[in-house]
Amino acid sequence: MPVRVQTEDFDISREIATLREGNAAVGAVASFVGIVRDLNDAARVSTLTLEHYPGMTEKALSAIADDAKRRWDLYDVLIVHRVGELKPTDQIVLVAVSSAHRGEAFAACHFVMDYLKTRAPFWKKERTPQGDRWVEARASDDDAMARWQERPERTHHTP
Amino acid sequence: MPVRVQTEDFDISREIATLREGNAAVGAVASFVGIVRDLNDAARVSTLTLEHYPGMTEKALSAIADDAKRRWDLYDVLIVHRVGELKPTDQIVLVAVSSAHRGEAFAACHFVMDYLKTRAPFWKKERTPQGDRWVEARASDDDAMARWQERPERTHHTP
Amino acid sequence: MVELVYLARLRDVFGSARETIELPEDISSVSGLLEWLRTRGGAWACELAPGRAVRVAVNHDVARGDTPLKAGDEVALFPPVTGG
Amino acid sequence: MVELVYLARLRDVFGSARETIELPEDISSVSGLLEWLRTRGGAWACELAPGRAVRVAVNHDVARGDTPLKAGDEVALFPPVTGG
Repeated sequence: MPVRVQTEDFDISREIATLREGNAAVGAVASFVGIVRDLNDAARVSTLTLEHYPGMTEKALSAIADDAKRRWDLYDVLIVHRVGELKPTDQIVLVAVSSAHRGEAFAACHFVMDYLKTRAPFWKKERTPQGDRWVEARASDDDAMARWQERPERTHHTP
Repeated sequence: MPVRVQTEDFDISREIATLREGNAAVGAVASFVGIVRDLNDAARVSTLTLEHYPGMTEKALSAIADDAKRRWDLYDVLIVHRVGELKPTDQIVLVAVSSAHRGEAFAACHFVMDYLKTRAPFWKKERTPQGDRWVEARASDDDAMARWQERPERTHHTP
Repeated sequence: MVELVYLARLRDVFGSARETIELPEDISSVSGLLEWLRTRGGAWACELAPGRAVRVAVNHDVARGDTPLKAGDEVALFPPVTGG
Repeated sequence: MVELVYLARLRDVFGSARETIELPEDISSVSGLLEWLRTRGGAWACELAPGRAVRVAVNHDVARGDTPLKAGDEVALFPPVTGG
């Protein structure tokens, strides 16, 4: 199950163990965890509600994972994204990438996060003392994704 | 304890939980796990023995973590490195970096691994069917580290 | 018949999560559909005004203005994504 | 007195993990020490020959040829590192 959307929390160790299972050629696992912050754009956040578009979201995540596999020499890519009501310090998203060497794993993991931020249909609504508000998309996320198009970042072989 | 050298295995989830503990401003944790592969330079590896230089190794790891904190806006850096006898699929090293946003966390985690590979006093000895051999340093690791000196990689703000 | 899906903030302002419409005969693309929806006025005219950041997907694939529409399609309208 | 520490492959080929030596009066730097160790011949001459990749640390800090030495120092000799 390389791509999952779920309300439940996830355990990083267990997810990475499953990702590596049965493959003794894996030498590197790069991973990323996104977490709900108690403060966003200067406002106290008490609850963050994540919505997705069932069907399209899973399809978009799979496409991003496949794209990463085409660009780098990887064994596997895992994406787990939570939806529903979350609180500050809750985990939102896990991306983990396994490969023989670290250069590929780091680049691919970063790439997947940058693409996910601008391409995967998820929306965040924050509850703050000033009321509920939908989080606005950030130009910096578009910039972060754009750099993968300028230079496809074929990393040199760093074991 | 941001830097540890130990014979025991580590649990990624637990280490990251400790790293984040009490800080609800953490929005991003990038991490890397290095793993013993069953094949290295075309030789089957049955055992990998890791040696270090007590005192200097901890000091070198702390210096690398401090360097990362100076270069990027981070909350914390954790480095756990195992020594002693390891087997294929065993975890060797964990680097985890917490920050408000993902760009900093990814860059710093990659930086710490590249520096660790060329600066931290650890040595690997492999047991293969052809006998024991000390692993040779790789030029690609020097290249990987050198790129951080060319461009200090001040990442743009990517939340 | 075309299934329209409104997501996130657009669902809130339109006060509707989905509706099934009979596609007028002269509408054959995404931009035609948006134009037609704008004639409803109010939140529709405002949110779907040219230049507003509205994303459209047809049958779960990202669509553009010239993406063709046909009976049975599922067309989703949503704001720029903010996951991760 | 100076404490010499040999690590990894160098410990194996020298057949020794550490030794305490009386630093000759005319030796005041790392390069002087290496030169002096080379005069032992055998593995010492071979492993410490100019151009070989030997790393030196003085009191747990990376050292260069001109790093000064004084009584009480711990000087470690080791191959390029291969951790991670």
